[in-house]
Amino acid sequence: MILSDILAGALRSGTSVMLASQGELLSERAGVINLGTEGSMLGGAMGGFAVTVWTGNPWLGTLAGGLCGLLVAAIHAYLVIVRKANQLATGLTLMFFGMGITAFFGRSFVSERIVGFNPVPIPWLSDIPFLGDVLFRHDPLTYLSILLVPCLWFLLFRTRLGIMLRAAGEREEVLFASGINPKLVRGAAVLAGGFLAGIGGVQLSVAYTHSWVENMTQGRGVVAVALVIFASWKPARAMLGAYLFGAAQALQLTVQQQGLPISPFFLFMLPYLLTIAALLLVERRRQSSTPEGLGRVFSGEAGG
Amino acid sequence: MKTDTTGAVLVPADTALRLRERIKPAAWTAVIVLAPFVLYGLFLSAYGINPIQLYVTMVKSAFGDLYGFGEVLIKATPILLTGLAAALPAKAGLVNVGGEGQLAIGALFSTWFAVFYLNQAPAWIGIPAMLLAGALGGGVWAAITAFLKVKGRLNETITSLLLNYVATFTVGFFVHGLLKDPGSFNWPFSPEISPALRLPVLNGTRLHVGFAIAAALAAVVWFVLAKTRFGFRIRVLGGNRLAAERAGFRLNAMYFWVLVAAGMLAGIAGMIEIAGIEGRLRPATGANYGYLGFLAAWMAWNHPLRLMLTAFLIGMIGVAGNSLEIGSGLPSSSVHILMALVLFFLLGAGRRGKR
Amino acid sequence: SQPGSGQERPEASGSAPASAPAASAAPGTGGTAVGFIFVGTKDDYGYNQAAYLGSEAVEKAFPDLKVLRAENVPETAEAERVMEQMIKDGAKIIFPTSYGHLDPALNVAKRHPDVVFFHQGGLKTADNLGTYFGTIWQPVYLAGVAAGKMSKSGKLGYIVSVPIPQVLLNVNAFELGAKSVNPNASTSVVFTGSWCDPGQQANAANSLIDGGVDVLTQHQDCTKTVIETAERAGIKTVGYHADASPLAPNGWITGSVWNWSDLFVDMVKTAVEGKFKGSKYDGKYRGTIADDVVRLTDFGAGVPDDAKQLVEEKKKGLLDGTLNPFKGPIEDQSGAVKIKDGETLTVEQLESMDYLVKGVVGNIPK
Amino acid sequence: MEPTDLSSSNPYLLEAIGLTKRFGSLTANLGVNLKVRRGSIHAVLGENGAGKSTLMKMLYGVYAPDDGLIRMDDERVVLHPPMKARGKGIGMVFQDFRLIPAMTVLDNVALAVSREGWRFRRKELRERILEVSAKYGLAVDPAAEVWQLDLGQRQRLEIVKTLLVPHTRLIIFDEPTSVLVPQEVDAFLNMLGMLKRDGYGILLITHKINEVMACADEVTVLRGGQVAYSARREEIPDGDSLIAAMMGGKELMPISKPRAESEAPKPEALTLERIVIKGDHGETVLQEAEMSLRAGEILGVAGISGNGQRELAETLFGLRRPSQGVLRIGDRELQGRGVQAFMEAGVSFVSEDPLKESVVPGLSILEHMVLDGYPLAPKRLGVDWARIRSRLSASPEAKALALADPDRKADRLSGGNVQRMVLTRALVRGPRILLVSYPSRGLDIGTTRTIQQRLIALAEQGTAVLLFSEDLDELFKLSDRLVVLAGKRLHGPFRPAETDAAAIGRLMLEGGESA
Ligand SMILES: Nc1ncnc2c1ncn2[C@@H]1O[C@H](COP(=O)(O)OP(=O)(O)OP(=O)(O)O)[C@@H](O)[C@H]1O
Ligand SMILES: Nc1ncnc2c1ncn2[C@@H]1O[C@H](COP(=O)(O)OP(=O)(O)OP(=O)(O)O)[C@@H](O)[C@H]1O
Ligand SMILES: [Mg+2]
Ligand SMILES: [Mg+2]
Repeated sequence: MILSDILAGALRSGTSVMLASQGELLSERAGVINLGTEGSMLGGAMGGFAVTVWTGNPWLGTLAGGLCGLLVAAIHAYLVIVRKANQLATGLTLMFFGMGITAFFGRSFVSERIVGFNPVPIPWLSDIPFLGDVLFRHDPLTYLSILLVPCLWFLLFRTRLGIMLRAAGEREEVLFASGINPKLVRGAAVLAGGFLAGIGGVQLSVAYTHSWVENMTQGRGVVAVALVIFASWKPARAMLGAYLFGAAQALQLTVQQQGLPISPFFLFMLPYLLTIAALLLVERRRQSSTPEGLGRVFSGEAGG
Repeated sequence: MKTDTTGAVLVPADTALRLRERIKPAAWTAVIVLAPFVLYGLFLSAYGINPIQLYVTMVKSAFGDLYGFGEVLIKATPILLTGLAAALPAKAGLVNVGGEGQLAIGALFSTWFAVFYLNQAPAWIGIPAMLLAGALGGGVWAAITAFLKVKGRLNETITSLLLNYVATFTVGFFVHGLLKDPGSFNWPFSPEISPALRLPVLNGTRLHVGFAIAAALAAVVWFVLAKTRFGFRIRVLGGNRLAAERAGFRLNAMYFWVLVAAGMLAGIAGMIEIAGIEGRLRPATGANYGYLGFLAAWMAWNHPLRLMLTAFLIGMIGVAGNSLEIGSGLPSSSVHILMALVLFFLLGAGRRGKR
Repeated sequence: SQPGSGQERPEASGSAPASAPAASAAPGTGGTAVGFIFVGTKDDYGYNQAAYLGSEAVEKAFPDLKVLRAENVPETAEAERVMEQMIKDGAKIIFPTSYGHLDPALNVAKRHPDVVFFHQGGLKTADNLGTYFGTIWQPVYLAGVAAGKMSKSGKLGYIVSVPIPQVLLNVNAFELGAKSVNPNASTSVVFTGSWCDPGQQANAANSLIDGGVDVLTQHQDCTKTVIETAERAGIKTVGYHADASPLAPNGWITGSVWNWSDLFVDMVKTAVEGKFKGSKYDGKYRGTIADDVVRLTDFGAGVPDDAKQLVEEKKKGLLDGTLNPFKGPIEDQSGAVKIKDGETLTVEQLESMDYLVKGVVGNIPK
Repeated sequence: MEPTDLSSSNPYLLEAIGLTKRFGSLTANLGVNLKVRRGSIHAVLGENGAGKSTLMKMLYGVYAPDDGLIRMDDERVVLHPPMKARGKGIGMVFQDFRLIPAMTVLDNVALAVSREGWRFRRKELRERILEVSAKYGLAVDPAAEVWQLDLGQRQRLEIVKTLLVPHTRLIIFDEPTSVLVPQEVDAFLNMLGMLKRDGYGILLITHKINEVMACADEVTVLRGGQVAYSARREEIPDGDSLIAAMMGGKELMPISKPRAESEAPKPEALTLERIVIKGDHGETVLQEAEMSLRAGEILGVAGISGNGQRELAETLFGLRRPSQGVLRIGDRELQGRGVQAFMEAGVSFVSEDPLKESVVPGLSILEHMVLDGYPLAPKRLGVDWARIRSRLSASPEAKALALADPDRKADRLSGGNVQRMVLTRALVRGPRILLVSYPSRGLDIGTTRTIQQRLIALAEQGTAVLLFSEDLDELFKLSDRLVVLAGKRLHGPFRPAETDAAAIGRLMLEGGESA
């Protein structure tokens, strides 16, 4: 079944992007664009791998990877929220920083081996003909990431914390007027976003590829940021977008195997072009859902 | 109409501002510039490397002789141009992170023309034609972003970023296919461009006139922005889009052409890489210059003339970084760390004297 | 890798510093350092690590020569800058180890006639620049034989980066090897577009496995992910660049690896002694399986004896020259004859291959 | 300790003594004394910039006073930051609301109200909202999103929010009635009465003397940051004495409208036929509107804010395209054309929120003059600023409106000065049609009169003026004819002489359903 292969492939290659884009979504809901997501992912991939090597326990690795992602995001939070630095420039710098620092500290782990997470077919469910193959033969982090999405939705739209977070992204001054420090809320969201992006990295290194190499995220963090826009800042749609990206990656490989006379270089472009096309499709609805205060520090300085 | 909303937030910021103004600006700048090197020095010491000695080597490699200095300028050239490609749109309130792809396609176009149409051309026709081809390529690539923004209302930050990846694969497509050099044993390179098309070089270095071209373009961009009617319109647009709209400006046309102009600048950077340094197109020609240019632009607060300085600084760190890696045995990635530290301090320092 | 070290010492240390190169001195002599530039990182379990190991052997064999290394040197004019820096730091011998470093190396070589360049894999040379490489396609062919023998479905998977001649040569050798023992064998080739993107490698591996492939091999700079993914899926795997058999205790068939150490030491020795000109290294040197520059690793535990037997036979043919896999007739994917009956190929022809042979499924840009 | 005893013997909820607040060299408040009794309404009056908002923000803890002290329950209290003030039972309804348009009413209330834990009980909160709004007549729908609400509804929501904060006993209102129609004002004052009876202390900032006279128990007038006058209601002879205290000796310019009503109708400058306009969210805001505006007349547009005024004005300036219908300027059809076509046809636009929509940070007043004002005088590639400067300094409009120094940066101007700048700019073009939205919103009486006078003069010179306003007094005073935007329709025109404020107000509220 080619379709189920592609869908399963979508989940496999989309999960790390999905986790990162959920993290970015949190951060952007609170008003901070973080292009450094790429850096956080790398931090998570490296830190998670390292700790898994040391302890042999991938769960500890996951925690550590999340914390590494959080640490990278903390730099963003400090510069952007406290020092009011430009969000895009800081994020981009952070991307470079993440590449550098993880390559530096990660080098001794490149040749290490881990057991890591492995696919765990869920009893019974994995035997359902089509769905079983697509949904229920993945690693534990993938299952958790799927569960995360409704949790995030609940957090954002049904809890006081979520309201505070969204308020920070819409109008800081309103939050301030209700006696809450918007900087704290924004900061917390950026850190949580970094944590999730870090776990996205862990999924890539500890669960999916069982390896760490320099710059192994290869732009997945950037795609995660794009997907948040595609998702109109809604968790379920970000999940959909990430799987779409994953599906495009799986699809292009499948097309290659068919030996169709299409240059592989066009196929490599496919996931990115598809992301742009998807953005175009949802564009109309996006306008009204953009958090009002998104990137505000930046827009204040745009005039240069 | 009231400023009530920001008043609460502004008061502490204003006090901080006043405090900072008391510290001598020069001293403050010195702190910002030196701090990352001190911090990085500590980092190096922790790895048993003598930072002072290393810094001396680094400075020597960049300023020790004409060759090293030339290398800094060569490296600064594309950064300056892609920096302009970020700074110009920024003045109009746009964020162009697509310098990377615009440079690549500019390089592609100029190589294409050089190889297929300008092979016999004398320098005085060929080089300008190649330059135009590069500008055309960068412009066309930026026009995709611009078109998507104007017609599809897509955010230019994200599209330009995603198109960078597409551009890399486009170059890959051509150097593996239509542009592949028949004389290079099927390796993914374009044929070499004819020697007449190479930019004149300063003896004993690789420094070519590309740097002068870039500097001149920076001056032009500055002049346009600061002194012309069109520049005034751009500044209004960047300052307040709604005000520009209410003043009857054709926003879409402005967005479009500003982005295309930016793409042309980056495309020229691609042409200069080909005609000045590389001599042929390779899959990775000009990689990373787009991003470095974007950062240089922000370091310069999008001011074209200050950008010359920041591009130079980044070029210097890049060149010195080679000797850092070779001399210390540190992995190449450690240069990224130093670069990022410098940027962090500049970003964190904010803009003195301006809210 | 010890021989020769004793002899070199006095010469290396006795010579003047790099600042005053004697015009008359033979290129490569009188340096205080040897430079290596790599396109990736030194510990990628692959191409760069193999070359790095070679540089370590040089370090050990010539204690008086400082070994300068630079990783992640892009295949652009940036490489020139790095080589210039190395020359400034005293290097008179430089190893640019990636195909894309050739042009920059040629440029630098022109400026520094006193420096010897050993370029890995190039087909162009200069007075002071020779190229070297290994006929890695030989062990790859042998691995193909084993894979073809062991595959049940006859479907083999090859994960590669970009369609460059070295890659196509290997893919073709693998398919020819497999087909020599299993006429139905077909190799599906998948490009990832990158030399080391584990995520995409895993995607490709999964995709091929889903497509029914039961032996997986690769041409990537970092190789762990594909091997582990194959192992987890319970299929066989053939390694490349490095012996990764511990990663796949069940599925490991064999692998093709580089052995640069002895070669590098010998090359440096030749240059330091001023004998570069006229040596076998001043042109296009290709080390073969007979020279032990390329090797086949030990077989995995699950390889049946008949497969081993077949491989050994073919290996013998390669060693004594009776077997040439690329002897015509050989057809490409479309059925067009690419190598005429009885024809054999020169090094240049082999290493500029731009087609896939019949039996390979996949598409390359024209 | 016997705080309860003490507080019951002390009639004051809050006593501010000698409050001073400086912003750099500017002293916004100097030694201000203010006492608020429980169960009473204390009105604070003053011109723009007199320091009213600053004083209130100190009481709500937004600013810490530079000097002076605040006592509650006979104890000195620190109210900064607002968290502390709220803890002490102080609530504030800001002039520009503290609401998040993209979130629901319920979420907005939850943000302000529930203190405890990371969760809140949605159902319980919804019930409490409905309960309080029923009690004080503050109808709001908890499920509605705030951007859908009109300003009156938003204000009610703000009040509900304040009332739902536990222990609130003093509520500060900053210019609450400036956005309300007469009926709503009545209801609002009524509600204030209820709050007062329930023991709340109320601080009310307003520019409207009659409201003060109608409901206040005590009045304080600020001038230049100091208390100029303070009295209990019984001691105040009449409203004029309050105005005198506010103006401090300046004369109030009378507003005169000498035009004869009987003139022959002038040619139509602008006509709308069956125009349909969509809002930002794709919803229809105006259906099949018919309207005509004649040269030399002032046509007032009444309506509760948020009933399509902004969209209509934007459509008439080419910023928004009508989805159907014909829009004619003179005899040219311009629907579907952009701003430039409208500007060329002689339309000028003073928008609702000039600071946000017309001011470019960092540019001077002079530079603003070429945006929808003077043409960009060329001088080689650049701009001939000297020429524009001399034209501006010779311009009678700039003089009449007392435009500030042309070299001042516009983003640092006060609200009134921004308004003057934008108006000057619109007038120097000599527009055939002037669209002007809320020209006197938030301005003091003096400035308001100046601007109103200019509009009348302009109409006399033959310009067609379309005046959007929420102030019915102003509309009745200035307009030759009136239309009303309500219920997605355009009603009218009416002649001011033939109708009255109450009838228009009813139409605004009910959207003409009864008509
Ligand atoms: N954050 C601030 N920074 C500097 N000056 C300020 C600030 N806030 C207010 N001011 C100044 O303090 C003075 C008093 O302002 P305030 O807002 O209290 O006036 P107001 O009486 O409320 O006026 P309005 O009727 O326009 O609302 C004004 O001149 C204003 O310029
Ligand atoms: N947030 C602020 N930051 C800095 N300066 C401010 C701020 N708010 C107001 N000012 C300064 O205070 C002055 C008066 O502002 P404000 O809007 O309160 O004026 P105003 O006295 O109400 O005048 P008007 O009657 O014209 O509205 C302005 O010129 C401005 O420079
Ligand atoms: Mg004011
Ligand atoms: Mg006020």
